[in-house]
Amino acid sequence: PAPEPASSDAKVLASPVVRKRAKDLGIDLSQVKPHEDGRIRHADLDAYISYTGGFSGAAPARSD
Amino acid sequence: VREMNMIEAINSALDIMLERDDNVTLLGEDIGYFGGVFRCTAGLQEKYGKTRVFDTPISECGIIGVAVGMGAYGLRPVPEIQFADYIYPGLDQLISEAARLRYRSAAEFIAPMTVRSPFGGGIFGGQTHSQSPESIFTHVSGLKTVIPSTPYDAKGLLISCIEDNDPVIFFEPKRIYNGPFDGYYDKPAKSWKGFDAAQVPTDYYKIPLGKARTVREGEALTILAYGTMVHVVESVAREKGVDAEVLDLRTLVPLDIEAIEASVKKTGKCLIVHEATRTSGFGSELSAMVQERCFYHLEAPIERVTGFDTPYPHSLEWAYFPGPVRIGEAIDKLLEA
Amino acid sequence: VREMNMIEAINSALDIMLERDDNVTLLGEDIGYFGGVFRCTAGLQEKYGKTRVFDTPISECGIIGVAVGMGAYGLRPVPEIQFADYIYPGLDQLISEAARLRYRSAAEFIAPMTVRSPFGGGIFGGQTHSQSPESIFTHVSGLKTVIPSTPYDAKGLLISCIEDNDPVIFFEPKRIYNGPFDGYYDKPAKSWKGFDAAQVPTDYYKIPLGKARTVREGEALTILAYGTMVHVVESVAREKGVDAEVLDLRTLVPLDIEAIEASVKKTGKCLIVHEATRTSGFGSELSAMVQERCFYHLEAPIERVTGFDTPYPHSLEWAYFPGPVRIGEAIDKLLEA
Amino acid sequence: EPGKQPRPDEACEPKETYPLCDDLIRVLGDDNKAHGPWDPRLDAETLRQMLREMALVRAFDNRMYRAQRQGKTSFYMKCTGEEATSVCATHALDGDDMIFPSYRQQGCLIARGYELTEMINQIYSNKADKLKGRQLPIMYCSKRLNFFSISGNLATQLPQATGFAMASASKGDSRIAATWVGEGSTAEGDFHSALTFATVYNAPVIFNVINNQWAISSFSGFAGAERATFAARAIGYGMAGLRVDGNDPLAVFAAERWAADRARANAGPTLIEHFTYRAEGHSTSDDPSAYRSAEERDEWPLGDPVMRLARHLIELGEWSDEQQEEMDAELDTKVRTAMKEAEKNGILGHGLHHPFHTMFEDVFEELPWHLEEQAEQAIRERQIKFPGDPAE
Amino acid sequence: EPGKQPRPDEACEPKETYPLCDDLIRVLGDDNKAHGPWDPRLDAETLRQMLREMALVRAFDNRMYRAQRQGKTSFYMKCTGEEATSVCATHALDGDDMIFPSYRQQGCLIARGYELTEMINQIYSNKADKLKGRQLPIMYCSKRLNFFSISGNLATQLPQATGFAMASASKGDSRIAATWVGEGSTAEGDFHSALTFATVYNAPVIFNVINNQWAISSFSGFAGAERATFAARAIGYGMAGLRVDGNDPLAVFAAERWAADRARANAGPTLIEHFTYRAEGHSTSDDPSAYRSAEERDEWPLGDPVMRLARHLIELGEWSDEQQEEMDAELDTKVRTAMKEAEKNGILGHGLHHPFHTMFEDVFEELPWHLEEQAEQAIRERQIKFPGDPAE
Ligand SMILES: Cc1ncc(C[n+]2csc(CCOP(=O)(O)OP(=O)(O)O)c2C)c(N)n1
Ligand SMILES: Cc1ncc(C[n+]2csc(CCOP(=O)(O)OP(=O)(O)O)c2C)c(N)n1
Ligand SMILES: [Mg+2]
Ligand SMILES: [Mg+2]
Ligand SMILES: [Mg+2]
Repeated sequence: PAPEPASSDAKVLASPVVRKRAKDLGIDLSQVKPHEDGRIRHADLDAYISYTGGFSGAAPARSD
Repeated sequence: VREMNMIEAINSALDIMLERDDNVTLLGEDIGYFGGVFRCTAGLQEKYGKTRVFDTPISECGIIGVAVGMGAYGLRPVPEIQFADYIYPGLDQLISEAARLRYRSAAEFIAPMTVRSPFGGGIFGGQTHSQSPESIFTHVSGLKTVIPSTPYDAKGLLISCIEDNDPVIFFEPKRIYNGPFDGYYDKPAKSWKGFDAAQVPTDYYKIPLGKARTVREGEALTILAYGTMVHVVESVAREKGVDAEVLDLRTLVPLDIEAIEASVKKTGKCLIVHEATRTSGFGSELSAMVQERCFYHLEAPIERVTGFDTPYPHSLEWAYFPGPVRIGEAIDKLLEA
Repeated sequence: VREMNMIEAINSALDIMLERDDNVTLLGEDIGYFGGVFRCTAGLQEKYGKTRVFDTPISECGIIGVAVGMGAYGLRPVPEIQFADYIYPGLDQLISEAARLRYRSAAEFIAPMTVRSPFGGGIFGGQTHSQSPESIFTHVSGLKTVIPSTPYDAKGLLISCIEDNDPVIFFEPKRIYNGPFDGYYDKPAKSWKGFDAAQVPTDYYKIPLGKARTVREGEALTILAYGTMVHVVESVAREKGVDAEVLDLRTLVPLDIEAIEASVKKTGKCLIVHEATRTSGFGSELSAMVQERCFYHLEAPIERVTGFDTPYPHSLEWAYFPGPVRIGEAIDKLLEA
Repeated sequence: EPGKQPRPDEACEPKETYPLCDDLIRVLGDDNKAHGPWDPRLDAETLRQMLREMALVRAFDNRMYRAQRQGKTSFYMKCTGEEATSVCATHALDGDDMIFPSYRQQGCLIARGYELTEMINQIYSNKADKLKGRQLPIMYCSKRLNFFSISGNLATQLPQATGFAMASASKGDSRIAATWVGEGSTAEGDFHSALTFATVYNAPVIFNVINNQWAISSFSGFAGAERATFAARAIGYGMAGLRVDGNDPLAVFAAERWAADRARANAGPTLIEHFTYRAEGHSTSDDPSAYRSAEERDEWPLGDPVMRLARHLIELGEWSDEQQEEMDAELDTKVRTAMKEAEKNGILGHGLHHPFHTMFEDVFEELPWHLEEQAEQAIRERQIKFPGDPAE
Repeated sequence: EPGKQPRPDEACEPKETYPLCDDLIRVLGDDNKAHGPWDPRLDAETLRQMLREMALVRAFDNRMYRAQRQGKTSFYMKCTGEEATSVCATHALDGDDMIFPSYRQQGCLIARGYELTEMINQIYSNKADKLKGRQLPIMYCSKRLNFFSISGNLATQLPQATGFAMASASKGDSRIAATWVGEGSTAEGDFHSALTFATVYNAPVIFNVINNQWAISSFSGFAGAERATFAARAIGYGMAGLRVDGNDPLAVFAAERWAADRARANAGPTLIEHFTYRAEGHSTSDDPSAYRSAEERDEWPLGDPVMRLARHLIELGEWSDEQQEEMDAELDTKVRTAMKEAEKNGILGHGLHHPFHTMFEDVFEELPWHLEEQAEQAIRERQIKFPGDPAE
């Protein structure tokens, strides 16, 4: 079943690989704005990274 | 309400069903005059007579086979297999016949039997008195698999099984017949005395099949268990002071997927515990389902804590048993992830 | 090298092993004079005589039981169970005896038998000629489970099984005895003619147990399959033009976890396909293991495509069979995730 | 020799039957007359009825065999030469006695008046098949006619019949159970369990062992026939045993009736070996020329039971060759009519099957969530594969 | 009556043995003398040897029973009263004949000279237990002594013995197989499979059915004893059958030797019912007073086999009460010495078990990766639980 949209206090939805990447990058996923279905994808992480001007060089953008 | 251990609770369920329904019939090795090697049927032959409660030849194939025929007549047989380890000679009758009968006859004939059998280790029973073969049965379409963890549940679930019109295998965790077990084999054994779950109504009541029980609520992780392991898991969680949500599955098929899904989505972490051999144990199905349904909520790999992929060794049974150390390690791993 | 279908390849493996090792002995219902209902043992009794290749009474318990005793004497028996659906009466001898003998005797006695049995559906065999019970066997410690998908593999794996000193269950996917099957039951059946995997050396060779075969390499997702489903999966992947890596597991226990782990870590996505009933099918173990070992590489939920949790229905068998549509859907889902 | 076998009382000690386990109960002689104490003294009407049913089974088998060859179904099994062992045995039972058949007892159903169209619907697995296409052809089931669901797994019906009989006895009911099993299948452990339980509880059950001398390609010796008869198995359990010429309709009737009376009188179970011959291949998947000589069939040991009964009736002046011919033609028409009727409901693999959702029903009494999910999947797949076709 | 049973030739037709299936072969009379054609005419030395071994079994059982009560192990099973059925039967076999025992055949091992310390190590599951603590106490195994691994699953040894015998015959070897099974366990399907295979292939195997009249709490009637003897099961298969007084050491020896000679001469399998009595409870987990009267044991049907043989030797002038007493004392000391020896290697649950890694060995010939992983887990757990203790 498709993941339902996250409500405000809901847990972060993300695939393990996204979680891993965020962790490696030291990013707190709850700060990342999810995709409209509530799930955080690589693209959302990329957006967050470029927004924060962080580690975009170290972590090349990926597509899902 | 009366304080009962699990044996008494099972006896009470059987007694009530024999009383309420003339078609309920008990059969098995040593269950009649003697009342069963674990005394679950004590006194019932005396009360209901030899056609309702009877000893059988030592043939598990015969026991389950005649139960199919009795069901075809209209009885509601409750065969006992003395130990789960000895169910294999009866598997063809259970799998190819009892479980398939409704389907292949388009419901003209049914096999409304409840096969009771003590299972699990921790009693120095050696490899042929300790097995936990439940996952084999969960793979058989047409069979239900039920496992209680307390006297209260044992009675209510067993009554539901007997009234159910499908064949059910009801595995009784023999390690906790006489008292709950926290996994410390080196501490004195506890009896059911004083436990809430040993307060059992003397009358008829049912616990629906397919509904899990929330043993304790928590936020940090979800632990799925059944039978003896419910108690071990609970005590480890208590001891470690972990905010674990513990679900006692009670029925493996059909599974209470809703309860599982809700809990794992809440906690984001899941530990599955069973005593059976790891490979293709029921934990693998649970893990697969949780992963399929809660994937994006998972914050750490689902962990399985199980018995090892060896026969249950007599003298090293506590090395085999998935006890507090093994469970504790897995909890730590999940919390640290 | 000669072009062989899977029946001929199996026959060749048996022939070679009968020739090389006087202790190799074949037994089973109708396997002797007649050569087996699928002809896998055709001509072998004539060649090796009635003590090496013989017909048995219709008793699967007896067949496996005497094979245990023959093993204790020093023979290397290769019992055939006519259909996997009929193995249940022999399960006690297989599970409680053959699989446990080495362990319980501390290796004084062994059961070096290879139980051959055709399994799987898609031949309008109805519910008792179509089952895929492999996951039951994978749960039994002490048993190996092997399933070939081509004539070449069938011969090489079967020789390894016969030489192996542990009991092995060798399931032969009967749907592909005569030719590979792409899942389109409504297209004309193919024979093995012209397929590389049907080029079988006439001499002795072995394929090691516990090693998977990479059917095709790919980057987009990993598909795990065995037996008939390898071909269906391969053809769906080809048809859809998907860059899938397909692994043919060949041995379920012991599993080639390295190959699986490497592939899933590479692709980040995993689909598991088998024909057996879903709940507690071997797919659940695969899913659990992949999840445990590749968790942080997973980009999407591991998908299982399986048979349904019903008996195999005679007239609706193609609705039951996990064919191209079901597999295609799952692939799409994984790619879109 | 026909007529020479003693007939002990139905309530006798099992021991008195033991000589009969090594003998062969026969009634019809070469003179086409009935002989001896086992002559059931049936009236001509009953005899003609049995003859008709046996002939109907024969006609049905022939047509259905051809239907399979024509691709109308996947599988068929004839009982040619063994018709008496089911038809005449069923006549000796009461209508509400429960039958636990093996797969070669179409004669039991026909003797109980089952509709041919119902049988053919099942064989075609079509949309009118009351088993919803789930079972292999010929794996019938009729609760109404007290005919238990046929299993593909050999010999499992024996303990089941025993259990039914035990249940009936425990309820003080007069219904008995009768079960059929091939001689090859007696090697299964279920046979032993059944006989053990039946003796221990003195269950009112009849075990019919159909010794047609072949189990697929294996001669009956592989089930132990070279050392003892199958009837003799009874001796080991202290059970009554009879061995009967299975191609002698009167002897079959008489033996079965003896056992039924015995069971109903609470005098215990009986094992009956019906010595007969499988005149055809094992099934449509089998070619017997690979393992037995053509002459064997031609000699047709024991003679054709249909013809033996016909000749007996003729000898009695109650039948004629012309009537026989007429009947055969009539029965063949009857079968063909039923086939046409059934074909309206479809043949195997031609679309007229049960809706997909039925595949998920009756696994359990109620559909659990996981089967509901799977049913949706199956229906969706169908719509993907056949977008136009209304799946259900 | 002792001495009155005819003794057919070992190579006779099975039929000639059938009267013996309903009789009871006895040699020792109330006069303590040997009578009739079944008298094996053993020399005094052999008789004393058998006496000694039976007494040793008795002494061993008594001590081990107490050891269990003292918490030195989890479980024990005595064979009191049944000593002759294992000891004397084993004497009738060749040393390289293969024994497929059930769990009450400690007498076979003792008759083959198995070291008591080895037995006790197994019972204590200690670090010297050659089965590495894996098996329940008394589930011995000795390939050296041609004693197959004991299974907890009843009756499985019967087809296995048949298979061994078939293999031996197919190799032209003179070794035969002998197997033991309780009368209650004969109800399992394996019994039937074994007898069927044995007749079909004429396997050189002896089936010893130990009818000690009880199966845990169930009287032998629940295995069918009220309708036929267990020896009579042989008749159903056309196999030779003998029924012997299992408490008569000479009769047991004679019957077993007859069957062994028969098997070795390729004249086929034999089923021997040893009629005896389980004088004690089923096991240390059992209290027989819950299901049978105390008097029954006191009457000890058939008499104590040890005393019967002792009295016979005394009658022959080859033994005396004093010698008997001396021997008993000596054997008890022997057992106690062995116990002390074994206790050095540990008792159950007191640390002196096998290293944890052994738990993962012998599941397969080679340790696969998943068991290696699990072994590491087990050893790590041990170190966590007992940080000081060297795990291995
Ligand atoms: C448990 C089991 N084992 C094997 C088979 C395969 N099989 C089907 S029919 C048959 C032969 C049975 O022979 P017999 O019992 O003599 O019956 P007949 O066909 O002669 O009527 C066999 C081996 C099966 N259906 N079930
Ligand atoms: C297949 C199987 N079913 C049940 C049991 C449980 N069980 C152990 S011993 C026993 C009684 C056996 O009685 P019998 O065969 O007469 O042997 P005895 O104990 O008298 O020597 C039973 C039922 C078992 N071990 N295996
Ligand atoms: Mg091998
Ligand atoms: Mg036959
Ligand atoms: Mg006994």
